[in-house]
Amino acid sequence: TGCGSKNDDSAAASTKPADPIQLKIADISTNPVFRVAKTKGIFEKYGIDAEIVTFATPAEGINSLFIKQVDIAWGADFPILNAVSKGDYSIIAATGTDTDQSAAQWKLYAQDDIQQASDLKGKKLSTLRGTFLPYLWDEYLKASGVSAADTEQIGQGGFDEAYIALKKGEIDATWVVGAALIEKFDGIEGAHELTDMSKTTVRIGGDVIATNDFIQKEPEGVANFLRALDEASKFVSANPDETADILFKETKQPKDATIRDLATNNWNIGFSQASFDSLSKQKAYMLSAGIIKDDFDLTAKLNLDSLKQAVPDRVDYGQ
Amino acid sequence: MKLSTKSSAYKPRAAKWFPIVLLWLLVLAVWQVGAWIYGPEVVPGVAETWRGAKELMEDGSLAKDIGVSFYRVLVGWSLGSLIAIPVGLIIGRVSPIRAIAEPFLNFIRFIPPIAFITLFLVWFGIGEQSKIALILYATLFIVMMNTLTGVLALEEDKVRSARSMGASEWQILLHVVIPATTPYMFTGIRIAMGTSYMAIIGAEMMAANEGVGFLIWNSRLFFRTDWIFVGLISLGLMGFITDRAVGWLGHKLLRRYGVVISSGARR
Amino acid sequence: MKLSTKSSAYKPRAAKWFPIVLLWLLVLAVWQVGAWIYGPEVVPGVAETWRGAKELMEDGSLAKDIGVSFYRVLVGWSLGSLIAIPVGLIIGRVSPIRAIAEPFLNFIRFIPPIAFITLFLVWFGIGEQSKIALILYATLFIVMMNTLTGVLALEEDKVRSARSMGASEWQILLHVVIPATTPYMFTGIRIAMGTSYMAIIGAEMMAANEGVGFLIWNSRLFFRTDWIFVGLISLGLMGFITDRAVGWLGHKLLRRYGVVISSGARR
Amino acid sequence: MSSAHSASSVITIEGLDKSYGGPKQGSLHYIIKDVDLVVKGGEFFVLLGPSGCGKSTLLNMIAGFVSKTAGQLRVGNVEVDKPGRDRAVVFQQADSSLFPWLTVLQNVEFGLKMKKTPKEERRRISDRFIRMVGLSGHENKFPRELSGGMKQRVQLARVLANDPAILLMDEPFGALDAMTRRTMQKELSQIWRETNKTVIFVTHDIQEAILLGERIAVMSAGPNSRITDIYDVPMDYPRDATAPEFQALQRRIQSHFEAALEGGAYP
Amino acid sequence: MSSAHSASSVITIEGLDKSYGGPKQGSLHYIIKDVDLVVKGGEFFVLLGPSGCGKSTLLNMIAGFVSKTAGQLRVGNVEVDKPGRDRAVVFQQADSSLFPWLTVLQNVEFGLKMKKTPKEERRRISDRFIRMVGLSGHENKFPRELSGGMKQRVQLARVLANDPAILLMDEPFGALDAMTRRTMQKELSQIWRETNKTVIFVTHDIQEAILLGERIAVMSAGPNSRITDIYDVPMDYPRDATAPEFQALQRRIQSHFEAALEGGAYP
Ligand SMILES: Nc1ncnc2c1ncn2[C@@H]1O[C@H](COP(=O)(O)OP(=O)(O)OP(=O)(O)O)[C@@H](O)[C@H]1O
Ligand SMILES: Nc1ncnc2c1ncn2[C@@H]1O[C@H](COP(=O)(O)OP(=O)(O)OP(=O)(O)O)[C@@H](O)[C@H]1O
Ligand SMILES: [Mg+2]
Ligand SMILES: [Mg+2]
Repeated sequence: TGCGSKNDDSAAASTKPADPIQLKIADISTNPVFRVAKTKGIFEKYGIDAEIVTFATPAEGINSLFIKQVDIAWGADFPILNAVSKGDYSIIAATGTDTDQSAAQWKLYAQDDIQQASDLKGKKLSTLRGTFLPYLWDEYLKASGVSAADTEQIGQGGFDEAYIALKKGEIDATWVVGAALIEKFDGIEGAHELTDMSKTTVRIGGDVIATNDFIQKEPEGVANFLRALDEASKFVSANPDETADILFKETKQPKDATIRDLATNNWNIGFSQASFDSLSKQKAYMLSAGIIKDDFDLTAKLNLDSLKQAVPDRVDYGQ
Repeated sequence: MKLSTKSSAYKPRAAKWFPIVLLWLLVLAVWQVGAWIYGPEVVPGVAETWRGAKELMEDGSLAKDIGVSFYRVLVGWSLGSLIAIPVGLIIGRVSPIRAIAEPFLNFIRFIPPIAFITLFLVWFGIGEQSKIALILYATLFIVMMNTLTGVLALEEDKVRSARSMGASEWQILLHVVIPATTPYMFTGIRIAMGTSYMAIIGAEMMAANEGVGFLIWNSRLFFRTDWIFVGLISLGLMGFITDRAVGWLGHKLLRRYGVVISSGARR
Repeated sequence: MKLSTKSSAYKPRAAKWFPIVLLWLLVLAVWQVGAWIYGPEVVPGVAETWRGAKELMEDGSLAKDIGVSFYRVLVGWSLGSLIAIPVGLIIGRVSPIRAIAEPFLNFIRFIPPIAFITLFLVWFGIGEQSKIALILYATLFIVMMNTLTGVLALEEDKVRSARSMGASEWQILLHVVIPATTPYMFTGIRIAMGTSYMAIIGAEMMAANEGVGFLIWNSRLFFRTDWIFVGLISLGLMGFITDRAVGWLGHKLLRRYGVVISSGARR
Repeated sequence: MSSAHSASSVITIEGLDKSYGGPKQGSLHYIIKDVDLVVKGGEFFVLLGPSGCGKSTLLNMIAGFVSKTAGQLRVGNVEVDKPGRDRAVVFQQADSSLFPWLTVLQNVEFGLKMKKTPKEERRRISDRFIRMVGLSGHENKFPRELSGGMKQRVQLARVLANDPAILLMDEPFGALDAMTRRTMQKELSQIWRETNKTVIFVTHDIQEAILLGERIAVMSAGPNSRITDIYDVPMDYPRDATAPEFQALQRRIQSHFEAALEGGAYP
Repeated sequence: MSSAHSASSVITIEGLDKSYGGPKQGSLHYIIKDVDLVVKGGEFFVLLGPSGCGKSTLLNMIAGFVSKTAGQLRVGNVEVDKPGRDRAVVFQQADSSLFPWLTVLQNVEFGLKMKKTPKEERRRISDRFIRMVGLSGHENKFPRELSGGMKQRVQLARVLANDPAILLMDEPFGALDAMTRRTMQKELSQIWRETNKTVIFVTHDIQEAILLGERIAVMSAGPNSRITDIYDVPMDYPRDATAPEFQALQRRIQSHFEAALEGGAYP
């Protein structure tokens, strides 16, 4: 809808409005996309005056939508579904991280006496509160013929807790992501990598979410924002070293960790049928687990018009 | 501005309770107005909160959470006090140890308990122990510093008279220093009880599946503000009630040592 | 056990400093042993921590974090004290208000500051204000309760003598109540300074890009335990130094009101 | 003995009752019951009585600090209902009534400052009374730097500086050691003769009463305490405690008390 | 007047010096310098002197609480270097030396309990001395429920129960009101005559000194305070303060002091 000059990525400058639009984005410190877009002037180029607000977790950032402190947030399917179930927010894009490659970055570490999934029966499994991990366990165990009820799930507050607990033998298995962490977990004696998530049916998508108010007020701005994200992602892929420098400077993320994590951390803005399936499968799980109280129509919570303007070739859902 | 003249004027019971009831109605009103202004996702109203509480009460999870947190606070706080008192006594009575320990205490007591989460996980594991240890830590320095202050405030005349009546150093510790320091220890213990409720929030940020702190953190993740409010009100009530109970107990059992009921000005 | 007899015996300077230096060497040794036992991922050693600190110092980020946290603590604590003192005075002097306010204060002071994070974000936004407000809140009740205690401890004789010398109620407040309550206010302010350093960890859990609290939380994400230690030590040092500075200032400026330097037994 | 009877400093008491219970309670417990008394202007009037009989209560009613339950109490022609500049009070405990944050000079100037007397005049008046009580050279000391006797001198100078018609003194020398006490008695007597104030002086020291008073009222032990006898002391000032007539009167009052006390403490 | 001279209760002081600075500092500031004194067994010896001259310091050295700087101090044939059961101390401030958490009986029993005297005997001895000081019927009260005079009686009974050879009393009646003081003086004198102890009694009340003492030592004002005169009091007990020889001696000592004080406080 809307504006004359579109469909031309290279003509971005011509879409630049006279007045930059103000935008507050909820982010976490390990995500390179927004920071690169900001520090490399990509947002500016698309007429966006962005302020990045750092939260401890994506879930916290999404929560700040509720209290009207940010306009845009992102996160994994899980907290995103929780958010759209509650308020007037729409998913404007998927981050394209639901690939096998990035799923492979999620590793399952287990004590040495656990050599296959069926060994997990009666064991203590770590989950992080407020994340998709309970769902992942559920799917993984189901696929291996183990009932989730036969295991004990321990809710933890962070991966550092899981590390210590695994090292001390207080838990038997945990999922981990991120190069810095995987390196640490590899060093634990008596525990080993059992599998990774690419061998399960679960792919976690990430999504970008915005308030309906903002989408209605600035449809063109949203499109430009998505264009900027796409350009930033491309820059990140092309310049891993510089990205690592930027992240170290801004958030102190160790450089080697950034580079190794780019496979999972970098985005490929779009929205595919797979993205939709992932969302609806998790929604079903959340409904059955009582995390979402009232069912809702997922399609009504998608607003992909701007995305179709920005990267038409990468929206294959609903076509 | 009419100022009080501290007269011990007689007041009927009803007149005493009336302003308190009025206050609570006022607080509820302000709260409800806040809910209307900000909307229930941000500030759940009185009715929403009550519904949330009922929901949590129906499946018994609120009672369980309160029970679990209360147990953790009680154990951590008791253990902390039990450790702090003898240590405080020793630091107070033995000057070379005091010279060594005081600067260290004055440094470490500014490091928030929450900061020790990782370390405590390492030492005490993800079970009850690490949570209790965090509460214990939050209690420890307060009781220790108060005991120390009490020992240093002990009148030399008391020690001298005991000594000239033939009391040994050990007898002096047992029969003079400890009873004379009791009100200070008690103040410390009571202040620490308040701090324990602050620390439980941090303790239950760590691997926890239940407890009021867990309720609050977990509800935050799903933005169940009504449950957050239920958790907060539970904490306030638990704190208030145990503080009063401890004060009352102290007054009953330790009156001879000069412990008085007060509303605990310091925390 | 050789007990001290509180003799004011003469001690040369070197003898006074020796045990303190010894203590710190001991602490460092224990720390290093801990590092060897648990491995550097869990307990970074002295050298690792120092390297981590140097890393953070080189690009100036440690100085910036300390500066930012210090600024937040200072502003929140000053504002909190400024609000708490007049409110405490009014509650203390006007009995009807006291009857209403006291039970409420005794309930709310058990609710940890950290629990108000969401509400403060709503009210004050994600910028500096909400962080400062959290510190302010952590300060408020402590200073208020101490001021209140001071007002209630004021000897009636002082008020009576001022009144019979013709002082108006306002003059009594200004020239008798406030100066007489100053040591209590000061104790409250000083205790609150300590609590502010506890609260900064919570405040910087919220949308923060800098500050010692942010450093600690962020380092947790990257598993940089050495930086966590740097953060903790910075907090301890900041607390220790400002506590001493406040104590010293109080002693210099408020000595006539009976404020003394002490190591601040209560917090 | 100058006694210029000024009408405005006559104290007239008729049928005065005092009960602390408040008039609403059923059975009244009177501290003071049915006291009649006229104190002449310029008179040195001593109130003598056993501990707890209600001397302070009576004095506080005259001062306007405590309200009467029934009867009349007039100063001049005005019914007393609140403290006033015409009636100055010297308290027994200098520590609780002096302002420790003010120097001697500032304490003495306090009343004048409240009245907004210009600075030079304030200074002049204060100097005069500081000299009168023998504290010249100590103007800039703080109360804590003074001995007990010196502190009572400050209290005396402080009230005299306000030029009250009536001095109400509640065992002002009760806390002093014997030697200081004797000096202070002499000086007070001399100041009274110089300044021509009406003085009501409460004590339970018979010798002090006779040394100072023109008339001595003896109160019975409470409850329902009354003034049972009034002794005239027809001796010139300064009085000699070793004079036979002094000793005779002392023995008379002593035996009055000993008759009242049934069986002393020691057999 | 019984004075069975027991050799073990003779106090011999030769060339005694006391400085609080410690022997390592350059220029020594002596509180007490070159005191020679022999107190006979069973004697009632009074130490009289202006405030701050070092009376308490001397007494505390005899008690063994404070170490001497130079000279000799023997009780019997034993050099004093620590407190002992043979020397009991009655302090000026009953509040700071009695144990407020013990009843009167328990306070009196304290020394016997430390010595592990069997219960019945403890009770028998305590009863005897409680009766002697006139506190029968008050056994189960706590110190805070007693008047100042009664508290001093408890102190007296408490030390007497340990049957010391020497009683060291540091202005024991200094904080009492005049009437109570006189009663206590009479009683102490009688108890001394009954029990045959050596008493060293510190005061700065001349009348008290003469009422009680067999000999009165006068100390000069510090620093370098010494015993300048020793007055014999050749009067029978109980003494009459109105007797001419009493008054003569009082005047003599008084003029001794007045000569020493150059210019009193009041002109
Ligand atoms: N505010 C009060 N409320 C209730 N009772 C009081 C109050 N003040 C004094 N009393 C009681 O009134 C009686 C007389 O007290 P008051 O202080 O007047 O005696 P006093 O003659 O001055 O004694 P003292 O010589 O010990 O100073 C006492 O029994 C006391 O307990
Ligand atoms: N622990 C101490 N350290 C240093 N100086 C002291 C100490 N105790 C007492 N003094 C000093 O020694 C001197 C004598 O004090 P002491 O208490 O013996 O006097 P005193 O004769 O008992 O006086 P008072 O009649 O006031 O009780 C004083 O100048 C005092 O300041
Ligand atoms: Mg009185
Ligand atoms: Mg003394």
